[in-house]
Amino acid sequence: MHYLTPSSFDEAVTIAARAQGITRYLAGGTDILVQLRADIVTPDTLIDIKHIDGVHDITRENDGGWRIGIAVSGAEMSEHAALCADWPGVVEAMDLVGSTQVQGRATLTGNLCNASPAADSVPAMVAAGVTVSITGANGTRRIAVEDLLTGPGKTSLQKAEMVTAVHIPPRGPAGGDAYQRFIPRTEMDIAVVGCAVNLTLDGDTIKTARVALGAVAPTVLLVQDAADAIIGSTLDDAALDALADAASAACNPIDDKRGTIKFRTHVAGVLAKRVARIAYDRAQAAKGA
Amino acid sequence: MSKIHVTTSVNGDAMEFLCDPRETLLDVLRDRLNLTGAKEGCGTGDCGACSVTLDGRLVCSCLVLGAEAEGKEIGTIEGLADGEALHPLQQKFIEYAALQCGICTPGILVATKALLEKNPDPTETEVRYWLAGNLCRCTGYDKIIRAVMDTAADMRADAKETS
Amino acid sequence: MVEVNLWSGLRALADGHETVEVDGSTVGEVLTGLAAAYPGLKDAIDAGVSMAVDGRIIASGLTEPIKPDSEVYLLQQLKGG
Amino acid sequence: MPKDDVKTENFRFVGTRPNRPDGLDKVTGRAKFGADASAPGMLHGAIVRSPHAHARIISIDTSKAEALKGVKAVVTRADFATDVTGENWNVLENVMASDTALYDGHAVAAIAANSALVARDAIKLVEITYEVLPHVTDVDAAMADGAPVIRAGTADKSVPAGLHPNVVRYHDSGHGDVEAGFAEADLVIKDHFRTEATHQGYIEPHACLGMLGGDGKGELWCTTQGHWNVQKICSALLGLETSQLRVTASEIGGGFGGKTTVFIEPVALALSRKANRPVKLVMTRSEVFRASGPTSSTSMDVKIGMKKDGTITAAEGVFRLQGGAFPGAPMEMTAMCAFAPYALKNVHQVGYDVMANRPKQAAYRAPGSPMAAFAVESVIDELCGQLGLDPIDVRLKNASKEGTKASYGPRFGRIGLVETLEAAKAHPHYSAPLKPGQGRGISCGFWFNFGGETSVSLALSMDGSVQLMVGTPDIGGSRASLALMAAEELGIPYENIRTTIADTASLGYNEVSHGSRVTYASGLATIEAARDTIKKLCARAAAKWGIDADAVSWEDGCAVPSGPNAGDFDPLPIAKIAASMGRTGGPIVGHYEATPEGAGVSFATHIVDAEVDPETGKTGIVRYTVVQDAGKAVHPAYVEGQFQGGAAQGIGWALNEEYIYGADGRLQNDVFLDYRIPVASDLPMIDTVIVEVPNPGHPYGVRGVGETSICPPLAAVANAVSAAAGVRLHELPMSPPRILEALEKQRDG
Repeated sequence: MHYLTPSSFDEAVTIAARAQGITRYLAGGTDILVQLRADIVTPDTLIDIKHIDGVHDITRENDGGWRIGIAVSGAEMSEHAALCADWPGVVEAMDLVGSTQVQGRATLTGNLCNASPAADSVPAMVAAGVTVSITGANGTRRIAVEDLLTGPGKTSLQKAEMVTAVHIPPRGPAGGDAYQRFIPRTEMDIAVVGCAVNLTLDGDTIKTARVALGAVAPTVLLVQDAADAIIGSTLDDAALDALADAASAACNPIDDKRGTIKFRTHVAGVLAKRVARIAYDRAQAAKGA
Repeated sequence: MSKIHVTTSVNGDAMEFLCDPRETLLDVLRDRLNLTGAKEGCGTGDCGACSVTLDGRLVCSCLVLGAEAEGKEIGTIEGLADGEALHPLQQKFIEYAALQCGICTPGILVATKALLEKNPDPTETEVRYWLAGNLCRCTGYDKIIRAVMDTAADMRADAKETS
Repeated sequence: MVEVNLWSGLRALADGHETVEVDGSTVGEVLTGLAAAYPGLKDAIDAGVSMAVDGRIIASGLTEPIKPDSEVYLLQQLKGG
Repeated sequence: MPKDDVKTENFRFVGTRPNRPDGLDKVTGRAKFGADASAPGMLHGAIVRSPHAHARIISIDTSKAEALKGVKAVVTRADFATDVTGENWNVLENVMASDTALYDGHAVAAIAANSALVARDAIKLVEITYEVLPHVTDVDAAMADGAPVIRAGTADKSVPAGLHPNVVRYHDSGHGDVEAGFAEADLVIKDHFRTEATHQGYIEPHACLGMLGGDGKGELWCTTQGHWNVQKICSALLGLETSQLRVTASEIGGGFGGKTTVFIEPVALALSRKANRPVKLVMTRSEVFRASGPTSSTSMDVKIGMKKDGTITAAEGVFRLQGGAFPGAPMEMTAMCAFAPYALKNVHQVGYDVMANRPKQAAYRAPGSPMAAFAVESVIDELCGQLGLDPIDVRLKNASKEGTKASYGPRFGRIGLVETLEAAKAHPHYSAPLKPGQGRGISCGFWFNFGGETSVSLALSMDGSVQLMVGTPDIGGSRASLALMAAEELGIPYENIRTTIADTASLGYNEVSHGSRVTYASGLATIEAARDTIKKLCARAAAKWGIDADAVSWEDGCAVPSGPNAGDFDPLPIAKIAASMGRTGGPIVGHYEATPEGAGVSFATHIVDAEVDPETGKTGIVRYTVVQDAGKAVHPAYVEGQFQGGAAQGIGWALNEEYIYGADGRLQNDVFLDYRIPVASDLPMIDTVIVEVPNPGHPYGVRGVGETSICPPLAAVANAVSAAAGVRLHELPMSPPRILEALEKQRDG
């Protein structure tokens, strides 16, 4: 395994373009090193991106949104007050990934590109409308997070392409987002079900909404029916029940060592209601502030 | 496979070593730098027995490559005490029987030292969630949590006195 | 004579008796007496048995005294975790 | 030991809470565990393991592996002794397969190389041709007609005719007439229960460093609960004379019964002999789960009859345990512990030891007993609920006492079950108000205790300080409690005594640290060794004073003239006698070797409050109280530690821990990510109450406490979940999907 430390995105992409066999980019390493040790994936070329300028920075973009460097750890996000104020759902989703120790290393980009259907940060990013900058042999492009994921462990990145930044849109007024997951313990488990809701209010009525589900399909799902169930409502019980039904209906889960199809389908609806309430309350608070 | 030359600092001492690209920081600490205080309980970042600090940040040394230690400042259990003077957490863990077999103790001490530096007055819940990645199978955690909370109180009292 | 209660697995080896009368004043003597009276028991005894004498469990000792009126039970060997 | 010899009060040191002697090393990272040792010229070992649930080994081709630069030795079954029989054969067959790989992870070959990475790469180059065979992993399926036969002809004479060859041992005991008893009952409940296999979960994987020469002499450093046992088995498996192999026990990073046997130690020694260099072998966590010794999975039926007033009229249990691809599932312990807490006129229990394609079970803290308690205490709780009776009162009404004829035969001696029940009833927890959605459950638990071979030596240093050498690895803080007992006898401060775990070349034979025996047996031997030392000290004083040795007594660390010579001389402190011992007859060493036979059983009652989220089936533990009889708590902090640790393991077993096998018979959760032991944020503080009903079989009344604490939690949590959610779960773990399903079934009628 060749370990390389490029000092620019161009250098990184050039290395990747030339590399033979399996190539992996190393940010936090909390997935890659587990797969290496368990002989699941032993990269031939490992490109450590942590020496590239700007990868450790959280910066406010001029449209009011946020640019998250690809080596920013979950711990650094949780300690960034202004980011937490704008997007508590995205930050709490990333914060749930692994232990305190894992939080010291794991990154949004790593969690995203590992492309686990149960990744915690991804539903929250999808709900928030996050986009990512990608650079490769033939130039750079920017796509929505949900368009990056194509299946378990698979992304739409072409050979030698890499994500260079994560962009969270501006929060905008009267907005709130939230994420919860179901795990049998209180920590340290992989999500059996994950649900994120991001919404904005017009008075007490929900104006816009995005609902995303994790661990209930080969990729994270953006569930339009679920959003429609609450748009235009004041999140009354009828709207919540419709939300739950829509969330469960969108599920296409599997039976595995962590949960059954029936369980995941039911709990997706339960979480959707709980998370929507939290997002709604946060939006109300933001409206008031 | 040619080895990588790494220059780093462990507990304030400059150190150099050669390691295979696949060797983790934990392998290096234990097999090359003879610091066997960090323990391997799982090798997959699930048990926390290998906890160290990397530039002050609490991490699992089994989830960091030796090569990634280049130019970093690493803190291990061996660096907690100041000569003979134990860190207050080390002293309290002995007094409170907050350990039995002791395999998880180095990781928990490194983790709780990092906690108290960040949050000198944690609640029980905050201590428990901070330590969720440090598995202990002997104690049921009770005496560990009490030792951490009481050490925090002592350190706050001392800080008030000296300030 | 000492009355020894056998557990079911051994009864099949002692012509189906639940209890067996044996001569002996120590655990060891009683065990050798049992094996002599019912050779089928020898393998089980050699593989290791415990004995309860008047409520006290003798895991493996042979020298413990046994009174003629003692309540004696043969038990499968005690191990632990 | 007659009762009046038992000291029960005015202790000076016993009962205090000094710091443990190994504390400083453990908090500074200096303590040396199994994987912390290394040696000049050391190689690293790695083991090739079968990926199949059941497969015949057709051929093993190691040529590619041996060609890899840095590989120094390869071993297969051919490198071990062939004249091995009985349980040693089972152990050897498990340490390395002969012609059949019996479970996923079964060792087939091993390699030593000059680095861990090279060894790990090399095992991937070993080409093994398998013929995959049908497999079975479930205990009921393994007993059913047509199930694949693991190894024909293994059943012993106890097994009735007509049962499947996988049933290899049988137990049947009890007394009275259960059918008559059931007829008398106002209510009879019969339920079926299942528990999945769980692992001890010690955080330190198995690790050793072995050196074996062609001259048959060997050194072995390993993490173990019993190094004499390791010496005995390794010698048999490698064709050595036992005394030629010296085994040293490292600090042990948790064992709980799982380190009472051998898995990798013989392999390291075999590789070392072949390479003529030391070999270090350390299991990965995945190997620990796949190929060490989890406890049995069970399928149980329990039937209990009860009168309206709570009297149990009859109790019957059938306990089927699978112990992996070898005989040895602790089914007789399950059967004997099931109804032990209750004085019953009519009781009958049956046990089956069943083989399946799983790793060879090893003891896990009171092996067999927690499963029995889960089944029995759940049925009793159900009876109490339906008859509207208080669960503690019903248990008090039926509780075993001194003289009770135990369900497994003999009469109980002095026991403390009633005292634990009364203490639990009086505890504020039992009457504290509950919030909506919360439920309270209680359960009793029982485990034996036993002596086992024990050797202790106690040597004086010239300054009068004392070296206490024992042979029982310290798995629960025993170095402190043994030093306390020595201090109590010698009348010198605890700090003047250093307890060391001697290696197999430095002390007489010692049984493994298991069966909660250490504080009892090594404690008794320490007291006797100290008394032996005191006799020798008094003789030296007598000679110095020219008086009869019988006229010298020992008080507060000094020889004192007594009887006719009382007051004739000033007390002679131990340091003075020790300083001149070289010139008054030689070094002074006290020792004691025995197999103590007076162990006393330990009962417990646990109270737990749980809350269940009805929408997701998730259970939270809100409050937990352990009440257990310790006979005499020598070091209360470590007794509390055993109570809390056992409760935490029991909670994990009840809610989340299980071995998950796929249809292919392969283990699916061989990492801590999916083998879910409790984390710090899962648990509340665990309150403890130490009851002390002295055990007449120990000079200070000590009972072994290490294991009973894991017996009640499975049932106590199940009863609390039942009270909180209103549904009775009969299968462990009570995972959220299972609780949700039970709630739905109940709602839909």
